[in-house]
Amino acid sequence: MSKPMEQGAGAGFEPRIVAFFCNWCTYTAADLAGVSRLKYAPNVRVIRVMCSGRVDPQFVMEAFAKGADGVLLGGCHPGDCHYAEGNYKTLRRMRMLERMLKDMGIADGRFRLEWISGAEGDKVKSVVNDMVAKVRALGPLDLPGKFAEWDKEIEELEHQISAQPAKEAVHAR
Amino acid sequence: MKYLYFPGCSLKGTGKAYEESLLAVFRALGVELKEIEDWNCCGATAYMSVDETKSYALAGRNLAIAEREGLDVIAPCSACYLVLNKTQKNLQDHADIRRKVVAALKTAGLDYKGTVRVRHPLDVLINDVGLDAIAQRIQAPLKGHKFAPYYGCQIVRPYATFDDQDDPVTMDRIIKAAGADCVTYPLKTRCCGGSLTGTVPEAGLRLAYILLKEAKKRGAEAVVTVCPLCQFNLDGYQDQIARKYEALDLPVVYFTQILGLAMGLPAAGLGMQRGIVSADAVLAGR
Amino acid sequence: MADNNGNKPQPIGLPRIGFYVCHCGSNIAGTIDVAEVAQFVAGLPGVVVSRDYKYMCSDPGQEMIAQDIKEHKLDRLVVAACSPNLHEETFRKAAAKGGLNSFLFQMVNIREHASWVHEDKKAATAKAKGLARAAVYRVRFHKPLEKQQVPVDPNVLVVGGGIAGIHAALTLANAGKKVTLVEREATIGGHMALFDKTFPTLDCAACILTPKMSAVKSHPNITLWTYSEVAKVDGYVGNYKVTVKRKPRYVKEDLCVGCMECIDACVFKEPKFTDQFNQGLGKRKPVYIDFPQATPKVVLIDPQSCIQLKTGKCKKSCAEACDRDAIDFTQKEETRELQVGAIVLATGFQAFDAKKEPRYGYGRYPGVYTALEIERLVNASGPTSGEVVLRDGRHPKSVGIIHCVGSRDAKTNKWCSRVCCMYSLKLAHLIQEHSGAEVYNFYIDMRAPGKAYEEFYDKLLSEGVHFIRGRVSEVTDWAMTPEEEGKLVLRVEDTLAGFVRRIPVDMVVLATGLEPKADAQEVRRRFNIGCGNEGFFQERHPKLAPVNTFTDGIFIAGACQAPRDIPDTVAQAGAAAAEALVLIDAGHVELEPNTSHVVEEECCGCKSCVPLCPYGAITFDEAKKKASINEVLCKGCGVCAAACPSGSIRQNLFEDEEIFSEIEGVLAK
Amino acid sequence: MPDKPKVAFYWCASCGGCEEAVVDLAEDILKVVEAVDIVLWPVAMDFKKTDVEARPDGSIAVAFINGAVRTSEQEEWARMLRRKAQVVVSFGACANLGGIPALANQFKKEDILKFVYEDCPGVDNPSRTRPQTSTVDEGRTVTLPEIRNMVRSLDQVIDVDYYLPGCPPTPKIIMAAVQAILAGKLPAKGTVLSPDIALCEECKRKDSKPADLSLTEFKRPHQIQIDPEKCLLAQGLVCMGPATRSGCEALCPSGNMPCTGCFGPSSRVKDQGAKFVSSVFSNIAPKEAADIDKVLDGIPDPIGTFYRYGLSKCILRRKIN
Repeated sequence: MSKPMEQGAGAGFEPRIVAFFCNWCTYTAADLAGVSRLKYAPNVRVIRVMCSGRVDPQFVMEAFAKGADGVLLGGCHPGDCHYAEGNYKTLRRMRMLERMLKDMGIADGRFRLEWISGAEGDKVKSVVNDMVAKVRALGPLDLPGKFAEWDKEIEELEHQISAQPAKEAVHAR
Repeated sequence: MKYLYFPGCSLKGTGKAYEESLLAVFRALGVELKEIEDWNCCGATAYMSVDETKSYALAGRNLAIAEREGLDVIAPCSACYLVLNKTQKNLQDHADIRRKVVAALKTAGLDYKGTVRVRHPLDVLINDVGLDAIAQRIQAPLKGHKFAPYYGCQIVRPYATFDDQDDPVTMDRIIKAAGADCVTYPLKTRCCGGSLTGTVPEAGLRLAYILLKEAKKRGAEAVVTVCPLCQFNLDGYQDQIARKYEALDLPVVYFTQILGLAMGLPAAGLGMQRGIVSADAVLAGR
Repeated sequence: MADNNGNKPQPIGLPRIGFYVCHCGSNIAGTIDVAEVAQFVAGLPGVVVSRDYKYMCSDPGQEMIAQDIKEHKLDRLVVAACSPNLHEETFRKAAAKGGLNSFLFQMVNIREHASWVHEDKKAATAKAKGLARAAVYRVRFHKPLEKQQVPVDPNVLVVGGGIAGIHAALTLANAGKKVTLVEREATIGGHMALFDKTFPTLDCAACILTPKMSAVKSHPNITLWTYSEVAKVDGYVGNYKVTVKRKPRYVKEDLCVGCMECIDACVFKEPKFTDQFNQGLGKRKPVYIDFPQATPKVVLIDPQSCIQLKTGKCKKSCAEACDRDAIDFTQKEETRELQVGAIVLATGFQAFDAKKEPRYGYGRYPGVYTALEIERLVNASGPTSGEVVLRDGRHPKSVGIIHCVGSRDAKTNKWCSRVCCMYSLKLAHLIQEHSGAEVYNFYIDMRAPGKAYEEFYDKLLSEGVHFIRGRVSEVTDWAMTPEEEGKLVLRVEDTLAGFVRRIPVDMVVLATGLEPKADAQEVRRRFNIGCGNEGFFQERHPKLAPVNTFTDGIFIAGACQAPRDIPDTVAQAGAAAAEALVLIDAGHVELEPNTSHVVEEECCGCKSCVPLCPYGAITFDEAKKKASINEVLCKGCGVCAAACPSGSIRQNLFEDEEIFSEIEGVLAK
Repeated sequence: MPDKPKVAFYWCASCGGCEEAVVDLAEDILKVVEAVDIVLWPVAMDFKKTDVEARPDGSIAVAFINGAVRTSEQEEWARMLRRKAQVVVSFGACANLGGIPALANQFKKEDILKFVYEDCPGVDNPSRTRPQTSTVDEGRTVTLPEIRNMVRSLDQVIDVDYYLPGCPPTPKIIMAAVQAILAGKLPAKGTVLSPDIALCEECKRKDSKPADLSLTEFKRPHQIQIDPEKCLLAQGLVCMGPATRSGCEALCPSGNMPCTGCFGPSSRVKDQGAKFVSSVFSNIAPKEAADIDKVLDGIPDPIGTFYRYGLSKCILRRKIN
């Protein structure tokens, strides 16, 4: 998508979205979207897991912490999991994670769980486009930038101290 | 069972017989109908093609008033039924229309959340009251009578909420419950001529003629309908049809009248005398 | 300052990574600047070799990898090309050829996930770089792994006894494999057994099918279980355990010889029950056989209509008539278990229910028929012995065939059912031949793409059959003119002539489309395979793996995968059988090593993981008070690794560090 | 005779419990005092900042620092001790993970100050006076430390060599650590000085835990009569034991209360709260979103529950606003 809509964000903000797709349904659907030459926004980077149940809430948080503006998790439809019920386990823990993310100030819409079957290449397209548009409207999250910003207050003191001449130039280690 | 009742203009005018028979039948079945307070035009008529938003607001006002009561609305007239349902659906599906209509309603001190269900009497009779309950109330079955069930275009299209679009059967089931027979009538949902009779009379008359002729040919002694506009059209133009094509003298009655008769309610209370074509054939033997 | 992330595991050793990006002709290189990607990756830590090449999957491409591994002492390999579902194995082999463990490799999907789905070259290139960097970061943590080898059970299960299942079973049996063919109905033959002739050759369906049916019955390598259904499937590729329910037919299959004396002797003198095989056009008795060539040729008793089975009060004249004492009113449903290495699913289709299209009047006008009903009517062994006669006994003088009923229709089924044009031509020919009636075909487009199909259409044109291009809007018995009296009138816009026509006929035939079986969803869940949006079974790849599914060892053939005609079905059944043979004759399967394991000294024994495993692979060792994972049973979903609250379960190829570094890689700036 | 090794104790944002824990060494403390020379211990002994400043860099053998870091003064002390000490031990949950003070990371500094100095019931401050970092009074400038925008663990401010977990660390692990240090038998830098295995390992209730919990409801300790023998998770209580390092000998479960996670996660886990959620909620009973939500409603304060001690070390670090 070459036409960014600046809404609540700096001009030309391109959301960075990390997606975890299960191998059997959603990853396959993304392959199908490719084979069908569907066109969608290039903002999503897919990480392949065998089952959405492999996705640890830590991965979602880590993706945000490393700079993702959104995290998309794709699994098989309920009842269709290649591993019988992996997606129910995903759903349960991600429902709780959603609450925690909200409490931590990560807006609704930055994390999304979608069921996309291997035949739904078009759904990959519509979900990605929709999510990119919504995250674009939310603006950058930029946690690495925020972490650096937060730590400025302690770096000042560090600089002050290191500016003073050391009492003795011996450092045991 | 209690419902709100939206009569619309027809049931207070040309469709008086529909209102009389509907109220009588529902009362006898123990279903309470409460007329919506201070209702206004449903928004049908030409309004829709002039200004959609105003038309939705007009319909929306009725819905907003109804919503305060928290009951399903029964709209017996096909046009009212369609417009109210269409408004309801478009308010639900299109946020921009909803915004405009809600804003308009606000100026009149009203609000609409979108919770009202608009129902057709056929839907209520079949799905809420039930054929079993109806069968228990049948005291004077119309044995040997044969009718052509005619649904018209509006109650099944475009929304087929309670019956099939191409081959509706709910009224057939009620006529059969009344002890009468239905002729096979493939023209169930074809155009009655409707408003064409006012603008292109020859086309309108022809359509009405086809419906009546076919019903008669198939042995029906009356056309039974659900729509005051169809009833008016098929009943009121029979003299012109007679002049142009042939005399048919086929009564056109409401399904509620048929059901009322079978339930043993007095004919006068069902508006049986109101038709232009005499309904004596239907009343034969009672 | 310490990393917020606590103890960060270190990558193994000092990596020497080789990176290769594929042009895939212009498939990738047309959208992604592959040279830029290669240059970018060359600058990443640990990357020793970084190249782009026209076709990485070609022999020279693979050879280049193997050479580089040796020459540059590479210990990690990353290839950015197409989907790993397509070529992961190829490059794993290339790695092995260079002497590198196959799993010290990571594939990057920049074709299906980037070049094919994006138009903006800059953005697509940036995406490719990010994905490549993620793989480079990740591959540092890869460990050498070995595939586990598991022997394959040489026996095969074929589900469905239509022409697809019959052909697959015979092919496998002829190759010396033991096959069990399970069929839900009382006889095999499927839809093909209902047909009179087959297009375009007009050869008799029974004449070509029945020899194959009896071959199934008599084949020493085939066990035929009709009137049976698969209830449960456990296990994995090469080692499936299948539970089959065998319904009681109240006749001992091994004793009955199909003499049918019992049918004659039944207390019902006349057949009075609906004969499903003949599409309800004929009648049968409670004890019956579907058709003379039914296989196995064994009668069965319908418990819904048999007096003995319903009330226990019948004089059982059928049993008396049987000199082999084959009739057994006490039969019960039996459950059998099978061990097989591979499964071929050939469960077929169902015809669209014409009642769902009320405007065509099926069920309302007796003169309206479905195509399958006509197949029986024109069939010499059908209910009218091949005479085309209406339900009211009249002989039709004119017949209208409506194409695309339940096909190519947004309201019902969107797809083209592929066979209706051709079978409508066949039925037009047969009706004309059997009755001399005028036949009208109402079609949207005439589709005849097959060997000798267009020629068959030409033949019909020359036979005087009428073709009207237009979708019929309704079938009605309302006569507008005296000529229409007593007829069924088809109203249609003739799109070639440009006006609306009313065609009065005596008989209407609805060319109903093919759709997935009503229980296709249940069945595919039972076998753990997928369905497309329309409900047909999903193949692994629409072009390159048309009979494979996403579950290894389960193959699909015939119209359960999509509507198709007999020649295509037979070809596909052969292909499915061949794929099953490939699997079996290899003798063993290699399981993906992406299994999970518990690190014993780290496990506190909280059992959180135990209930999560759908395969019972995780057990709690009561002596050690630790969980442990049976790696043969583990299928590698990783749900336990995600859930272990102390991080003591690792999933090979999907270890935490691998995924964390991948996250870092896609997001690094 | 060589000097005894010099040891410093310091406290940052803490409750004093960690100091109590040192005193709880009881008679063992005498052995410690005998073996070392204490050069700083604000809670017990009178040393001035200048005394420590005057010492050469690297001259203190070990500095034990407890408490989270919230003010500029705590930061200054931490940095100074880092310079002066050869080994810094992060002591207790607050220093390691942010601890209870880190729950403040759910709120903005301004909101906290406003509540404390203005809105808190019982505050009588009509002029809305707030402490200032710098005030000139009769020509003299009086300064107060600055409150930072967020609460940090010690290792988010200075380099830390070892961690003693717990709220507070138990005498047993303190003693083991001290002995290891004195004997010079130290593990790899960055090690948490308690067993790297989860708490269930040493919990007496372990055997009573059924494999399949399939919880349909979560309860809080005051809502039920807690069975003293049975696994607390199995009783529907949020017991963080499976996601928490051992070493405390399951003190809380032994006292009939669920583990709240003060020892922090194992070395394999980045985020204790996220990992606990992943384990326990994967296997709750319902399958439909609405039913799942009903079960989740049993945990009204997820952050306070799953990050009771660890919010500074949550991957997200604090509430983003």
